[in-house]
Amino acid sequence: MSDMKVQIGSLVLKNPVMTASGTFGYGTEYMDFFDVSLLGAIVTKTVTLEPRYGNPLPRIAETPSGMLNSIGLANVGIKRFLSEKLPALSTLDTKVIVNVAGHDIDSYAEVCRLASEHPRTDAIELNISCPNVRQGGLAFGTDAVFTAQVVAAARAVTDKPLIVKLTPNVTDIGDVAMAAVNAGADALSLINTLLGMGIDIHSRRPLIARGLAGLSGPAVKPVALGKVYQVAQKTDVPIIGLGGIMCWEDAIEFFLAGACAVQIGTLNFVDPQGALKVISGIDTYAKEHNISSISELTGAMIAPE
Amino acid sequence: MSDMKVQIGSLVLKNPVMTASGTFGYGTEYMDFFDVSLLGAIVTKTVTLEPRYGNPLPRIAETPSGMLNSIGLANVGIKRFLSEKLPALSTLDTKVIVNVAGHDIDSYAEVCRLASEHPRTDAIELNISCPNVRQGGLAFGTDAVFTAQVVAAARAVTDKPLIVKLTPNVTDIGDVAMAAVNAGADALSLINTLLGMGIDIHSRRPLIARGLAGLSGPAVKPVALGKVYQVAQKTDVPIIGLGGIMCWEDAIEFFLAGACAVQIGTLNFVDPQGALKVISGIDTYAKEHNISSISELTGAMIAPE
Amino acid sequence: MKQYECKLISQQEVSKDIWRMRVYTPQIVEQSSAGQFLHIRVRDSIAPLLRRPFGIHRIHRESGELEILYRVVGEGTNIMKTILPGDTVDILGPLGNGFNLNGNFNTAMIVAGGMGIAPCFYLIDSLLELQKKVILFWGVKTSEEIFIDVEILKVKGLEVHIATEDGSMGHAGFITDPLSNYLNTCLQKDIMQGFACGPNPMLDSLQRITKNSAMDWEVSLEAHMACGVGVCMGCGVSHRDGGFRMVCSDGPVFKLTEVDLHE
Amino acid sequence: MKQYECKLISQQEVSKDIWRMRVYTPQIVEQSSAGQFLHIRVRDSIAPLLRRPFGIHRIHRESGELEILYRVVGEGTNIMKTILPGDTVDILGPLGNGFNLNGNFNTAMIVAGGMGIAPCFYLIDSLLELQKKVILFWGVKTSEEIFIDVEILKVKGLEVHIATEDGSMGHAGFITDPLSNYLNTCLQKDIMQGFACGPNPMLDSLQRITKNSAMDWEVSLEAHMACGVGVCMGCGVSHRDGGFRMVCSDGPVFKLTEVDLHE
Ligand SMILES: Cc1cc2nc3c(=O)[nH]c(=O)nc-3n(C[C@H](O)[C@H](O)[C@H](O)COP(=O)(O)OP(=O)(O)OC[C@H]3O[C@@H](n4cnc5c(N)ncnc54)[C@H](O)[C@@H]3O)c2cc1C
Ligand SMILES: Cc1cc2nc3c(=O)[nH]c(=O)nc-3n(C[C@H](O)[C@H](O)[C@H](O)COP(=O)(O)OP(=O)(O)OC[C@H]3O[C@@H](n4cnc5c(N)ncnc54)[C@H](O)[C@@H]3O)c2cc1C
Ligand SMILES: Cc1cc2nc3c(=O)[nH]c(=O)nc-3n(C[C@H](O)[C@H](O)[C@H](O)COP(=O)(O)O)c2cc1C
Ligand SMILES: Cc1cc2nc3c(=O)[nH]c(=O)nc-3n(C[C@H](O)[C@H](O)[C@H](O)COP(=O)(O)O)c2cc1C
Ligand code: FES
Ligand code: FES
Repeated sequence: MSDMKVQIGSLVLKNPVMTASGTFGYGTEYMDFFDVSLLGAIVTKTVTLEPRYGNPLPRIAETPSGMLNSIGLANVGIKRFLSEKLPALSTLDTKVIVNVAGHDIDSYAEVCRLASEHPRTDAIELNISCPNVRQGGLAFGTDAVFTAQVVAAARAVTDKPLIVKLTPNVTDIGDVAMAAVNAGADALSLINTLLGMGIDIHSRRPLIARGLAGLSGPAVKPVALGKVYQVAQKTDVPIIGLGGIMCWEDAIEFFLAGACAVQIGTLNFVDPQGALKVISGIDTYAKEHNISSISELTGAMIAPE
Repeated sequence: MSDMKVQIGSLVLKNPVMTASGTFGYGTEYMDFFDVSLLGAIVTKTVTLEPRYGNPLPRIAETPSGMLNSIGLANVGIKRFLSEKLPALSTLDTKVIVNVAGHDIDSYAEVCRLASEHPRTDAIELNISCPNVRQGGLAFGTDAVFTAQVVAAARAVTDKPLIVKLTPNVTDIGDVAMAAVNAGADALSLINTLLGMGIDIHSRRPLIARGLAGLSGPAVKPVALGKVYQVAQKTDVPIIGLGGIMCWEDAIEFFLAGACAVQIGTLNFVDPQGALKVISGIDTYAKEHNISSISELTGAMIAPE
Repeated sequence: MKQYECKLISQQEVSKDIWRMRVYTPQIVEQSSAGQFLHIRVRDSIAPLLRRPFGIHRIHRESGELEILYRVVGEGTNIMKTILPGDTVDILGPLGNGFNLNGNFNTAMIVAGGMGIAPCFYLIDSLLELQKKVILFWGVKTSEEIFIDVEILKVKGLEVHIATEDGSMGHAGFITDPLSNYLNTCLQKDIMQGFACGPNPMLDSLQRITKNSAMDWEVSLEAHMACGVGVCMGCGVSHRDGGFRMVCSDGPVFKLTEVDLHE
Repeated sequence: MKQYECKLISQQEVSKDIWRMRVYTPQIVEQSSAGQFLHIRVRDSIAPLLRRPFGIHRIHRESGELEILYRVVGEGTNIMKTILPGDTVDILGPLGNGFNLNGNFNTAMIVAGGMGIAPCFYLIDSLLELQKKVILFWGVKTSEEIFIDVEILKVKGLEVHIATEDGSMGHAGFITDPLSNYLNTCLQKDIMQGFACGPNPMLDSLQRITKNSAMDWEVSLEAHMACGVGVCMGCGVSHRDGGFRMVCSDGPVFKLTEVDLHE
């Protein structure tokens, strides 16, 4: 029997597959589709201090093997999140990672503090990489100095495992990663969406009202894998890999590149049971290859020439 | 009748569609497949001072709606290029843009000078964005200061139109674009490939021997469009758009985002007649919409909210 | 469970570029109500990546089958029409909230524009089961889109009004013209309930026409969708409260007065 | 012109996961020689994006048809096998350089491993037309892969040696064992020409076996390809001069002694 357990700092997951922020709502929406407790963890939609309606419409569009979104962190706000959404997950037998964002350092710290206080919160994921908001988001995640500041502020207010979610839209992701690690991140998750655009040639309008948006899905998988590999060369902090995972083979690629766990994003929309199929595929693979612990795969790629 | 002519500095093309460097060899290979003179221009494979065998094998792989390559600027060297390859294009009724690269500023300048001296060279495209070489390439293209230096050096040795080809692997492409423009670029072409990776889970080796490689094809189209749009907001210098163009509709998207011409890369491999289909598609579209000059489309997207 | 591998029973082009697909899926048939929709993966591939949403056109309780009526417009529907009898289709459903048929009305007025007719057949069947009188206003570009013999509908007891933009059948012009006339002359609006499904300009004009009317209208909306189940927050529609509602999970059926169709 | 829309004539599974596809393409048939290959777009979609290369299995000059023999291994071949008779297939070809049949030899020795047999049938037909004697060494994993009755080949005049890895037919083990024995005992190597097509380990061992032999060998190689016509520089093979050659445009047939198959 192979052991699917993975450890991310002090956070222990029963298996290395979670659902990614913004693609799994508040964790309850897919309960009609499968037993959500089978997941390694759920990462909730980014929550901010105040409720947000999000960006103007349209805000999603399909692209070749991918999709663009500019939801703009639409969410119910931390208050309703803590009183309505988190409690609905109380009986689930899986970990809950609360993804948070702010528009400045104080609001990042405050939402992080409030989310950490709730007993159902097993870990915090700090979203410093959303391309779809004017303040916060990318402005932090593309700058090592800002990254250090916001991570330090979050670290100061939480003892729960702190995961920092990185953007691929940078010249050198290693710099930003090291800034986050040095400021106290327990783990890194990458990638958030790639900046991209599409245009409706008939209306001559951008496919997404705001113009630039975030690209996800299988199209970005090679970019995501490359970034995971680059960051893994720089730090031993646990890496959670995501970006375009569509099947268990993709997940194994991320492990080999250096990730100890993965998140499933866009695949949830395509196949709600996709995350489960990834879990059982990894399990079968591990058994067939006599892998006693999944963590053996992390970084096990044979180094390039 | 619509006018397909476009002007890129002093370079006039009969239509706005060229074939991209590295995807059309030295211009002769596809002569068995169609009349190459119908193209707006040919951009030749990057040529360096010395011949290069390129990177270790394997050096191409397929990805979701894209491909990775790490050819590593395999080429015959400027000497054989000028004596054997360019002359073979002498009777073609299309423009020839010679793409060049070096490993330091001097070699960039020297190869640029040699290429410009040849009468068949209609313009130079400076490749400061190849992700697959240790020296030169990305190291220049990701840094505004280096970009300025290498462009200035090239500018000093050529009077021919100078196109600078940019990489998308940067935090802010606008910075690099402005550095190139201020240093004397007549036009910008973007994007070169996105950095990415793939792993063969059976052998546990990277799909590409060198590990990281360059991603191209429809998967990257949204990223390319976004970059063209971002650069177009910063400068009025002509922009040549490329990255994932598979059909004429894609080309129109690039025009609307701010490009005055496009290049066809990976599509050549998928459909050697693809570039011609793009040309006739644009032509039909222009006629149907009573567009008197294709350049009317450049930047004609309705601004986002 | 709301995800099913359904066997395709038949596939037929009922009019130019309008196809009817019949699948065997007793669970969805059992759980569904008129106005709900399905989210279909047209093939097991990354191209196209996303599912495609379609209303339920008709259900057949006895056989456990349902029909989808769709227009071939782009990549997804062009692939969908090539699925062969015997193949399986991956379907999420039934999704969203259907029409509310429990209101205190005896006559239903249905306005369908273009492919908006698709879910209206399920709606009509449900209304007739409930013994309601049904008045159908059906607008199309050209009479070729009227894929069934209108007499059949009349035999069922429906009052049918047709408008074609090219004048090839019924009123020449938009369906909202005869509708507007009808509403101006009709007196018993309080015992009527309106249902509408069609392109945004039609619904927009319906909003104008009915502004001062006592009648309640429910409308089924369309939006580009990713998840179809309310998690991606992509398929918003502007709400009169200033925010957005999700078409997939808050709709696709809304009260006509609560949504802003202007943009 | 080297790009053709070819009508598919037939498609048949000749053995487990091994398919034979026949297409009508008189121009390619006319221009081709044994050992050249085709570059096929398995469907008009971005998934999969790239073409797939296949050798020409047989040609039929009278009918203008050719056959491809292929193993279903991944996404592309799984789609290819679903192309139906009457559909068109987008093919580039003939590409690359075929076998050189003009040498001064009277006996041809062919070594085929696995799907390496595919182009060898065209080669055999061509050799027989030239009145050469043909000795075929055919190695497979299991006898199920021997998709034709070997007696038919013998009737044509071939000398046939078979090896199966599972011992279900002929020699139990690799084909290079009987080949090696044969070469050790055979005396007239100077009037023989060798041809080989198969997996790299087989060719690698062939290189070792034949190192001190007087016989000339031509081998057909495989490599992952993008363009198939020598422009992308992707499909390199290491050359003894230290650099690379392109499998698509310099090959796929090379002299056994000029390439390095070790990596
Ligand atoms: C709740 C709902 C019910 C629907 N019911 C029906 C029906 O019964 N019959 C029918 O013919 N059509 C119906 N539609 C529209 C149908 O979903 C689109 O025609 C279809 O998605 C087009 O896909 P395509 O790939 O062929 O077109 P493309 O234009 O290639 O699609 C590109 C992308 O845009 C989306 N898209 C394009 N048009 C629409 C649209 N009108 N609405 C939503 N998304 C769109 C696609 O889903 C896809 O993601 C419904 C839409 C919704 C939201
Ligand atoms: C010159 C040449 C002639 C060939 N002739 C034949 C033949 O006659 N019969 C036959 O069955 N096969 C032949 N092959 C191999 C055939 O091209 C592959 O089996 C096929 O490309 C696999 O595609 P796939 O999508 O099913 O597999 P996948 O593994 O999904 O393909 C993924 C990618 O890898 C490439 N690839 C995978 N395997 C190979 C391979 N062995 N060689 C080259 N590229 C590969 C594919 O083209 C694709 O780009 C030949 C290859 C070459 C280069
Ligand atoms: C519709 C949508 C909404 C998203 N919302 C969020 C979000 O609120 N917070 C966040 O950190 N990431 C968000 N993401 C990014 C995903 O979590 C993930 O990083 C990205 O989509 C790449 O993974 P994928 O290719 O598997 O989807 C969102 C992605 C999508 C497609
Ligand atoms: C196989 C291959 C080789 C390439 N070689 C070069 C090169 O030598 N010089 C260069 O400037 N760009 C090179 N490129 C980049 C292309 O010119 C182009 O910028 C990129 O592929 C994006 O366009 P596409 O998506 O249309 O292919 C190469 C791309 C590919 C796929
Ligand atoms: S489609 Fe995802 S919320 Fe409606
Ligand atoms: S496949 Fe492009 S050079 Fe051979």
